[in-house]
This record gives sequence, structure tokens and C-alpha cells, in this order.
Amino acid sequence: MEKSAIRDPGFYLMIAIGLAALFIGPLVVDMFTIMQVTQYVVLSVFALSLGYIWGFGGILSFGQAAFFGLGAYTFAVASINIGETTIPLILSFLLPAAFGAALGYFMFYGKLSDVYLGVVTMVVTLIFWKLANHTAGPEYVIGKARLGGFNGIPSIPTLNIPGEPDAWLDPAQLFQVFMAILIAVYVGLRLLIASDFGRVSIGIRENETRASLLGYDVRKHKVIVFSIGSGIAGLAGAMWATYQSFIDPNAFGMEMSAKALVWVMAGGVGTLVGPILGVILLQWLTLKLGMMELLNSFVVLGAIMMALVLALPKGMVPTLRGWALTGWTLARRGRGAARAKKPGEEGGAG
Amino acid sequence: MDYFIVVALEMVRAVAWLVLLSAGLAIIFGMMRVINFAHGEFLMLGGYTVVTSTHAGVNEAVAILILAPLSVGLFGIIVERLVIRRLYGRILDSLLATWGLSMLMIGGVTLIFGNTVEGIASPFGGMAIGAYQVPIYNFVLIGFAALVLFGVWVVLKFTRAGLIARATMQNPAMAEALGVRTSWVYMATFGIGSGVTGLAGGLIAPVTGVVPTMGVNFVGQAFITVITGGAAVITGTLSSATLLGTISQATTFLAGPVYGDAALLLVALVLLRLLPQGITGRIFKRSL
Amino acid sequence: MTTINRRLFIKSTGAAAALSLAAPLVARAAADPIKVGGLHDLSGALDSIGIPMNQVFQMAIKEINDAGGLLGRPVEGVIYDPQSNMSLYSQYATQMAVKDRVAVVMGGITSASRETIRPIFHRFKTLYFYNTQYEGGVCDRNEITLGTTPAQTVRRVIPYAMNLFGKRVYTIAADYNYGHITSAWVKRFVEENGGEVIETEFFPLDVSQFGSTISKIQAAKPDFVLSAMVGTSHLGFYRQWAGAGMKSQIPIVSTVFGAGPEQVILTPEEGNGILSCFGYYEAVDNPTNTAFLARVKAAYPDNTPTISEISEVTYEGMMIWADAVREAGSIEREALWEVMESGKTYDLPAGKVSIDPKTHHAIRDVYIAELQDQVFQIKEAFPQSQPEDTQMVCDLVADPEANKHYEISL
Amino acid sequence: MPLLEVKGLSAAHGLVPALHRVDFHVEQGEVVGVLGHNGMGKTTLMRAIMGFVKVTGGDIRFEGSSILGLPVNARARLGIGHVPQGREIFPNLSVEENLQVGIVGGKAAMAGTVAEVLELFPRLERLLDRRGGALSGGEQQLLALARCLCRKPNVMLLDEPTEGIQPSIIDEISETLSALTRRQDITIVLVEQNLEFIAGLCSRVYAISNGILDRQIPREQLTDSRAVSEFMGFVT
Amino acid sequence: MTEVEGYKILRTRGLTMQFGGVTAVDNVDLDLNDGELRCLLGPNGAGKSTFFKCLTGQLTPTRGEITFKDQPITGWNTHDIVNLGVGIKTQVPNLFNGVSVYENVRLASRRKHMPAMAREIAEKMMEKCGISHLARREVGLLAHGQRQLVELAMVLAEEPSLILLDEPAAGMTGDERDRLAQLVLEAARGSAVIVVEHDMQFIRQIAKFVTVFNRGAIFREAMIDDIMRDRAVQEIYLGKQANAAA
Repeated sequence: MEKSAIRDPGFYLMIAIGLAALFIGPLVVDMFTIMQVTQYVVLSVFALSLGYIWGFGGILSFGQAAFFGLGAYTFAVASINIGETTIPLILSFLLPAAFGAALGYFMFYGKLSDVYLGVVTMVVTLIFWKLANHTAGPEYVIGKARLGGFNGIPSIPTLNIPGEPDAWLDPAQLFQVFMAILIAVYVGLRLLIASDFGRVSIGIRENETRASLLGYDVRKHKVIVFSIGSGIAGLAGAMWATYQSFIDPNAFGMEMSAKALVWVMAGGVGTLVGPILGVILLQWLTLKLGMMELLNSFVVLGAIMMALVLALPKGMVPTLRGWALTGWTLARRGRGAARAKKPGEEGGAG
Repeated sequence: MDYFIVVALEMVRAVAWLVLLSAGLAIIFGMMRVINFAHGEFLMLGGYTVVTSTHAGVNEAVAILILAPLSVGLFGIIVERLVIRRLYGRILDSLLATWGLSMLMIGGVTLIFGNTVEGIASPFGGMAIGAYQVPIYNFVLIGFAALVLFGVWVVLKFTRAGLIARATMQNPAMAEALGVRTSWVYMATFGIGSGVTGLAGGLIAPVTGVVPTMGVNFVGQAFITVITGGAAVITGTLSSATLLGTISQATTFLAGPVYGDAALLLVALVLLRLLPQGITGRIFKRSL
Repeated sequence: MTTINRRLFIKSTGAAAALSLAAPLVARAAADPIKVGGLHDLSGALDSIGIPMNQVFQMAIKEINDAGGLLGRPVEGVIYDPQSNMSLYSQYATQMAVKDRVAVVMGGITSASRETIRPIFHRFKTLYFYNTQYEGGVCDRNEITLGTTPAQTVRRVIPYAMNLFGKRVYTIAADYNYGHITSAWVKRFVEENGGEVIETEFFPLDVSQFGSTISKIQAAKPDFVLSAMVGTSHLGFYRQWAGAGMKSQIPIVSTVFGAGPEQVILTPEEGNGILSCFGYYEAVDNPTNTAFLARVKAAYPDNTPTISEISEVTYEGMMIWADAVREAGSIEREALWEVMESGKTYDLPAGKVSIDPKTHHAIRDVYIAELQDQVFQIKEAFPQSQPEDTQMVCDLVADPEANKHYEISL
Repeated sequence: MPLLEVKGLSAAHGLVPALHRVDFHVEQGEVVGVLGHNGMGKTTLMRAIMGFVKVTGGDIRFEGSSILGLPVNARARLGIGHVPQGREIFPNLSVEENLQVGIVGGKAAMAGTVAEVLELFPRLERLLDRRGGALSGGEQQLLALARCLCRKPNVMLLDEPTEGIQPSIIDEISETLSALTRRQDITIVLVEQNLEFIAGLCSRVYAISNGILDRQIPREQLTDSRAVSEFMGFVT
Repeated sequence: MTEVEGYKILRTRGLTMQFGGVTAVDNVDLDLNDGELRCLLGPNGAGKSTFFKCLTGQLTPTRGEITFKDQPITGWNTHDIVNLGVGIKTQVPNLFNGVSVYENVRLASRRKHMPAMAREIAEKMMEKCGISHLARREVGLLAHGQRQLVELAMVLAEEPSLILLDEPAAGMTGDERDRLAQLVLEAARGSAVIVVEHDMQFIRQIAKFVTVFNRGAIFREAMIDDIMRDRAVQEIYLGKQANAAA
């Protein structure tokens, strides 16, 4: 772990891939594919928010969608009212982060843990979902924005160049901006994880008792981690809102929370690449299934989820990394050294 | 006065409803610390068993009271053998696997039955309380909710199997060291929990009808009732169902169903904050 | 843009994968078919409505092809399943418009899904048919809206019911746009006819317990209950209403019951006597309809769908579009608009239908029917009803660039 | 043929070795002691015999046949009783129910009755309705013993029964067990730190240190407690 | 009994901890001088580890008071107590298993010091504890004795004014144990130390004043030589027959 992000080749590889996609992607790929990939980018940011708090803070939230939705609605309401998107984008990070801090205070200072923590986060999501669904009547207006209940808020502005409200981004530019945000979030999280704060988080994940016996305030720490994760989820929500140009209460849905869990789980807890891979794989699959009339898509997705849990409980990235390491060890030491050590650090390539 | 009685009755029915929805889940969670996220689909399966067998000419009571619990119970045992067994002690993994199972079941039932099946009419019709009509079936629901809890209590308290179950729940390793086949206990528990869920699904089918996706509406409420109640199956379920049911129903009467639901969730939230291990984690600790 | 993309397209490896993704499901017929998009929920919460729509959609394609195709080209369906999920709606809509380059799209069920995809089709200039009865108010030249609106249905059924049952109305409605707008129309029409709405209650779509409401309704003692309840959870209301023995006491009138297959999901004891109002029932008595139903039965002998307004109108959409293509000799939307706006009347299973050039909504026959033993019996017909609500806010002749969903204020 | 025979047994906690090639045997009716400090592997040995700890080498034979492949409950039903360290009372069952679990978990043929066992432990008689978790440490220890004896086990694995218990109860336990062994009713493997207790009951005593069970302390040395004290590190 | 004079850094009064019917710590009054090295003896189940947990706030005592550096710390959060200057090595080592030895020790020193200083202290402590060669190894894969040393290095790196060591010598080889004794003695020059241990050889290497626990209560407090000769103490360990040995 002490191998800092700065010296990790995997880290630079990821940034290079990201930058390459950012600059070269729009030149070589048609617009539809760009829009498609934009979606993966947005959801990757969302997946990273959970991947961070779960994998590097040991906080398992079943309600990450609460912040995603909050960010999306914040952006929608603010951008419709302000007529500009830069401030709303910032708000959509800050407001969910603040709410996450408040909820985190409520939970962690109440010493809630594991499954109970999960239920509380889930319940909060359900409350948001119910209330958002209930705003169909004309009396639910914030400034110029009708909340619209089940139908949601349509006509959300596309991102504009900061300071120039009329300079809307075209799909390729939107992709580039989002890709830049993804890279920034990824780099930011990697640096955060490599920082002392991040290392303490990992310590708390590994052994809460020891962390508090070293004098670290576990509760405060968790609140901060949770709040950062909430902010990132909110940012992803805002990106989602502007990408789709509409938002409805399903942004708060259980399904959204559950999807985030599955992405992280499939990709691998304790990595940052894993959640991104999870998004790409599973979203691609969902899309593909919707275009085939072979089987009910629920059957296939359900089967895949069960198979993942039973066969790859650690997720793709750690499993692959384990295989790679085993193979490497075997190749280096010959057959006698089959007892491959576990990878010595989390997130080495992540 | 009539209205007051009707309202009170409706509250009791809401409590009974929560008890029925969550009893099977509570049995499984209390005994095994496994969250069955496919719980809603187990209810759905119970409903489908009743509807299809009734349409095939089976007597309605037989379908609800015998076929539904039996078939869902058997299904539960198969699921335990194939999936849950491999995931003991991994709460989250079992949750995700059963969530996958729930999607699989929704899709599977849709493939087999299609998405629309004619329901069965709720038996018995209505009766008058003063100027009001209430469904007689409400009393059936209340009765069976009470019966389920009472039955579980009798089994746990007075039978050999119940004793073994309670011992396993408190200290599985020690029970094992005393010769208890805990894996059988878990299998049986999952089977019985599923059976109770099947019965509940059968009982609610005439009220709500059946569609493959119906479980989604119930799993959240059941989940919250169980967790709020805490580990004790009977007292936990009863206390949280009573609290959540009456408060949400009262709010529904006063302000409408959205606020009723929101009140249920808020109460659960506050309770969990105050009692992080659920109601029976702090009070009624020693109860069943 | 197009040319650049085509050139770059070949270079891209990612695009090759995307292409294979987008490969249409229906086998390719002869060269260069005309593609038509079908975007209906085939799984998820709304599949019970979406599947019959899709069945009729495919049947219409087959009929067009059997009659020799259009402009000498076969018609090919591009069918995606948005799984009752709004983000998939938006993705597939984009895909149909940008990648598949379909000539026309039939689809969308809820207003939410329509408002998701309508702007996309508008932006990419892909002609779009919305075939569901809805709350009214869409003003967009690119969208042809064939389903009924409150001015066509609520307006008829309210006086009919008040005449039969009395003047005190209790409204229960789904808690979303459709429910809110419809109940506003109900209030207006009840008051116009000298009655009174004593209470309006809204229910989120996931509510399935109605005990408290049933007690409240009994306390209020209305002459009839007007229901704008939607979806499978809300069907619980009718069951619990019957279970409480209320059916014989207070009648129910619905603006939406029978849009899906509700009438065959409820048992006769639960459903009998419910009044509703739509632009189409299977019982519509004309030769076109008889033949149409026979063809549906022949096309789907094992899983014959129950045809409601929504699925019949999907068929209408295909037929009206095909007719326009034949007459215009083109699939360009400007040419098709011209044909459709000409005031041409179509003879369809639902009766006579024409398109109002001001709103691109249908002017059509509307029926009031009563449910008996899972079959609607038509009680009264109202020929050539205008979409007066949308007409209040929308004039595409004056403003062809309009692109808005108005909430009509009453 | 020894009733219980442990041959070359090795076990580990994860990657940390805990037992090294341990050999010993117990004859029918014998009481064998294992003396050792904390962390020397006493409890691991008991748990390995019971089946809770994964064995990395060697064999455990009961009545002549290997039981290595059997799950814990099957070993229990063969007649191996376990009184674990920390007593592991079912805290929310009453004393009587705790005893009944001892009976119902086993083969019907093996089961004694609660009444028989209460004769051995009269102190529990008036506690029958109390919750297990409400008992004092000493009472819990009596209950754990009684619960195990309810099943009439062929061999009883007794893990530090004197830990944290008032002397009066230690004496009571010692007397009860002596009475049982005098009647040749029971075979016991006892791990302990308490020399007096172990010397009072056991015919043979082994010493365990760092997972190695290499010394048998001869019977006569047990009474010469200086030697044992030395072993325990009390005397230089 | 010898009274040791001086500033009392730690003081408990009537400290009691009950679990259901079991009283694990029974009315303990204990005083500890600043800079004192105290050994805590007692058989298994005597309540020593529970006593430590009460001191560090991991358990809230049923009754009684704890004063540390003149502050009443009863009921405080663990981290607040620790930040007043308490370091504990727990009976079963509590470590950050997934990360390296160095990272474990550094996180301990980082609490008080800036990064550069923290690194220096961490390296110094690993050196002191003889685990520098393990610095890059993942803690979860180490042997028990090595884990004990890692935890000790962490406690020392915190530079606490009160060090609690719960069975530090368990699982150690002879050499490791000798080094440990030196370390403990050295640490006791700067801080107050309480050591719980069963290993008598080890105890004799370090102990001066000793407190003996039995069944949750203080049984004896005396200098080590007196304790070693005390028949009653041997009895609680070995049973009555130990009499003969003395």
C-alpha cells in the first residue's frame, strides 16, 4: 500500500487510456458510440463513489442512489432556474456531500453497523423516492422548475461552457468533459487513498478497533469518507441529468443503488478500476439483452448476478490479478512455488 | 363511532398485513442472519400457486393453506441447498445472490405464465359494521397473522425442534458440538420460512392479485419490519409490525398514503438510530 | 457530419462492435428495406401493456409486407425492449434515430417515456407516433398522437355517469401527471354539469392497500367513484372494493380501466359494472374491426392479445403511416405531414379517424362501455370527437416549430 | 485399543501453526490431563479433536476408526462430548432448556435424563428456570458440564473448567468428576493450568508447550509439585 | 505491601464490569505512578483483559471510576482516551491485516507527527523491535510472535504516557522474548507501563511491583519476590498442592 499512486505504473496506464479516449475517441468513433460511451463514463463516476466508500472506507451503502438522485435533482432545479450549468454542477457535488455528512453523522455517531447501516441507507433512498414521486401536483415548484413527480423533470439544459450560458456542448464535447471529470475523480480518489487520510481509512476498513486504539476518531473519519462518496455520487447524478436531459424519481430507485452494488461487486471491491469495468460490462449486457428477444432480460441478468456471487465473489479485477500473479509466480519460480502469495496491496493496478 | 371501529380495524389489518409479509423473512433472518432479497418473489410464487391451482379446479382453501406453503417451502429448500448454503456468514453476498434470484424468478414466472393472469376473487364478501362495509376477508388475514405468530411461538417454545432451533440461533458452534446437525436446522429453517412466506403470498393473492413483479412492492416493507424488529422472530416482528403498522395507517387516514408510507420509513429510521440492533436488540432481548 | 462519420466509422474498431449490437432482430428481407422502430416495454412493470402493442405492431408490418411492401421496398421492424426503464428508452431512441435511421417510430407508453424520447426524435427529425391515451397537451409537429385525451373521454363519460348515478363524485387517481391532469378535467366537467367533486385522492403507483380509502369513500357517500387509477398495484382497489361488498352500493367509473388487460385480470365478480370510456373496444361493431380481430387471432392463435385502445391505435399508427408513404411516394417526414394534415379520413377498426392539422392529434369516435363478464359492452358512441384540450394550447399551423408538452391550465 | 487416539496431529490457525505432530491416547475409563500455559495449543487440541479446527496432518481415531472426515455434529453423536473454554452456555435458554439441548442433540439411545444429571449437580436444581446468561461463572461451568453429561458421552473433552471460578465450585466439580471416574463411567481428556485440579483427577498428565506435546509427566511427579511448578515457571 | 509514592497517572475506584451473571472485573481500586512498570498477574479468566478494555474505553464499566492524568475518563470514547496518551497492545493482536508492517507502524506514529517525522519514528521503532526486515511484508501473513512485535512497535510509535501490554510474550521464541523484555524496560523509562503476562520467565526479567488478579478482583499487590514466594498466589495458579513447592 505504501507504494504510492505516484509510482504505480497501473495508475499512469489508466490515466493514459482515459486521456487517449478523451482526445482521440471523438475523432475515430461515430456519434452514436460516443453517446453510448458517455453513458458508461457517467455511470463509472457513480460506481466509483460506491467503490471508494465501500472498498476504501469499509462503508457499505445500499442507498447510494439517494445521493445520485439528489445531485441530479439539484442540478436540474438549479440549472433550470439559473439558466447556466457551472454553478449547478458545483452545487450538485456540495449539496449531496453536505447531506451525506449529515446522514453520516446520524449513522456513525449512532454506532450503526453492517446490515443495519445498509437498511438505514436504503430507507433514506426509499423516502426520497416516495417523496419525489409525490411531487406531480402543480404546487411542487422550485423557482421555475416543476418537480413533476413520477414523470420527472424534462428539458434539463445540456452543459454549457462556464460563463457562456448559450454555448452548449455538442455530444462529442460533452463526452470529453465527462471523460475529464472521470479522470479527475479517478486521480483524485487515487491521491486521496494514497494520502494519510486515505491510509487511515484503509486502516479503519481493516481493523476499526485498532484505528480507534491509535487515537483515530473512526466516526469522524467515516463521516468524511461517506460525505466525499456522497458528493461524487451527486456529481454523477448531475452528469446523468444533463446527459439524458431529463430526470425522474427512478434516479432515487432501489434499482439504481443495487446496480451500483453489482458494478462494484462484479468489478471488485477494493479497486477503482473494478467498478468502471463492472459498469461497462453489465451496462453493455443490459443494452444487448434489450435488443434480443431470445430470453427475458431479467432471467439472464439474474443468472449472471448469482453466478458472479457464487463463482467470482471477489470480483473480476482482484480475481484476474490473482491469476496473473499466480501465473507470474509460477513462471518465475517453476512448479515448486505454486503457493502464490496474495497480492500485497489493494488497488495496485486500480 | 362506526367509523372509529372501521379505522381501528383497518389499523389492525395493516399490522396483520406487515406480520404476514415479514414473518417468513423474520424466521430466516432471526435464525440464520441471511437476508433473502428474493422474499418478495417467494410471496409472488405463493400467489401464483394459489391462482393457477384454483383455476385448475383446486379448492381455494386447499390452495392457500396447503399448496402454497408446501410448494414455496420446497422451493426454499432447493434454493438453500443450491445457493444459500454456500454463502453462510457472508451477509452481503447472500443478499446479492438472492437479489439475482429475485430477477431470475420474475423473468422465469413471466416466461411461464406471461405477465397477466386472472386473479381470484376474495372470498366471503363484505359485512356491515354500522353504516360501513368491510371485507370479511380482513378478519381472515388478521386471524392468520395471529395464527402464524402463535404457531411459530408454540413450535419454538414447546417442541424439540424448536429447542434445537433456538439453541442453534444462539450459538451454532456449541449446538453442533452437542450433536445438532446445524446444516439440517438451517435447511429446515429456510424451508419453513419460505413455507410461511408461501402461505402469506397465497393469503394476499385475492387482495392484490398476482403479477410477476408484485414482490417488489412488498420486499422493502418486509425487510424494514424485520430489521426494525431485530433478531427475535416473534416479539421482533410483532412489536415492529404493530408500531410501524399503526403509525403508518393512522397517517394514511389523516394525510394520505404517501405520508403513511413516509411515516413508516421515518419511524423505522428513528428507531434504528435509537436502537441500532432493532427493537429486540435492546428491549425484549430474551424473548423469542 | 454524416459523411465524416461514415468515413471515420470504418476506421473505428469500437463501432464494429456497436454495429453488431445494433443488428436488427427481424431477418433482413430483400435489399434496402424501410426500417420502422417499435419501442414498447416487453419486460418490467408495463410489459402487460407493451407486449400486445408489440404484437399488433409486428402484425401490421407483416400485413404491409404481404401487400407488397412500400414503394417497392419491404418494411422491417427494429424492435428494442426498454424494460420499463427510462434511460433505456432514451438510449434506444437515440440508437433508432442515429444509428438505425428508422423512417418512423411507434412507441412509448407512459407520459414519462414519451417525454424522454419525444425530444430525441424531434432533435434528430425522426417521425414519431405516440399511440397511448394520455393527458393531452403535446404540441410537436414531429409527433403524431393518435390516442384519446380527456376532452374526448372524460368530457363524455362524466355527464353520462352523472345522469345515471347522481351528482356527487369522489375522485381517486394515480399520483402522477396523468392522474393529476385527468382529475382536474373531471372536476371541471363535473362542475360544468352542475355536480360536485367531494374529494380527490391521489395514490402513488406502488400503493396496493386501499382499506383506508374504501372506508373514507363510504364515509363520504358519493353517488359514484371516478377512478383514474393506473397499473397493476392499483388493481388492488377494485379487488378490495369488491371484497368489502361495495360493488352493489356505489358504482365505479374509470377513465383508464381497460387500457391494458385489466378486464381479464379481474374476475367477473370484481369487474362487472365498471363504466369506462375509450376510443376503441373489441366490441366496436363494424366490418373492419371484425376482420381486424380475426387477423389478430390468426396471427397469434396461442397467445391472442386482448386488444385495447392502446394496441389498436398502434395498428392505426402503422396503417396511417403506410398510407401516407404510399400517397406521398416518399418516407421523408415533410411529405408525410402534408398527406396526413390534408384532413384525410381513415377507415379503421375503431371507426373513422382523421388527423387534426393544428395539433397532430386524432379526431376520432369515442365510446362509453360497461364491463360485463370480462368483456366491454358498448353503451353509447360519440362520433368524431375533437382533441379540444390540446387545441386550446397548440396550433402547429401557426407555429410549426413548437416543441412542448403543455400542462393545460383549467 | 485406546478409546481415543491422536497420532502425529498438526493444525494451524490460518498460516500460523498451532499444533506440531501431537501424539497421545486415552483408554476407556481413563482421565488424561494436558497441562500447559495460555497460547500453548491446549484449546486448539481440543477443538481439533472436536472438528472445529482444520487439521493439516496426522490422524484422530475414535474407537479404532478415523474421525477426521466427520463434521462436528457427527463426532458429537459418536459420543465425544465437549465442554469448551468460556463455557458457551446458551444465554437466552433457561438452565433446564440448556440441559435438554444436551439430550435432544444426541442419539436417543445415548440420552440420559435431566433428573439423573441433576443428582450429580444439586446446585443447578434450584436454578432450573433461570436464564443461562444470568448465572455466575461458576454456575455456568456446572451447567456446561451437566449439559455435556446429559448425553452420556463416551469421552468428554474438558477445556479449563476452573478458569475464573470460585474455589468452592472448583472443589465441587472436582468431586463430581472424581465420583464419576471412580464408577468408571466416563473417560475424560482435561486441559488445565490448575495443577491441583489436574493432579486430583488425572491418571496420566502430558505437558504441552508451543504446540508440542512431548512430555508425559509421570504420576509420581504430579504429587511432587516442585517439578510441575518448575514447568509452570514459578520456581527458578 | 509496599506503597510507591509519586504522581498517580492512573487511578481506578470501584471499577466493576458485569456481563449478565458473570462479574469479570470486581470492584478494582488500582493506582499507578507515572513512569512505573507494573506487572499484572492472574490465571485465565481473572479479568485482566476486561480490565484493560475498561481502561481504554472499549467497554463501559458497569460501575466505578477511572482517572487518567487527573481527568475522569469513565465513559469516554476510545480515541479520546488514547489521545490523552494511552497505548495498548491487545491480547489477540489488533492489526491492519491487509497492509504492510511499515504502514501499520507509520499510521501509529502519524497520529502525533508530521509525515517526515512519522516515517523516521516508524523506522526507528521497527528497528528497535527487530522487524525492519519485515517492513514490506503484509501483516496478515505473519506468524503470531511477529505480529506481537508489530503491535508493540505500533504502541511504542505512539509514544504514549501509559502503555498497556496484554500478553506481549505469547507466541515468541526465547530470543524474541529477551528482546521484548529489554524493550519493555526501556519503554518504562519514559512511560508508565502495565504488563499482563503468564510467562513467568518473562515476568521475572522485568517485574518489580506486581498486582495479582483473581476472579476479577485484586488479590495481592506486592514486589515480585514476595509474590513469587506467596503460597496463596501459587495456589490460585496451581491449586493447593503448590503449597509443597514453596
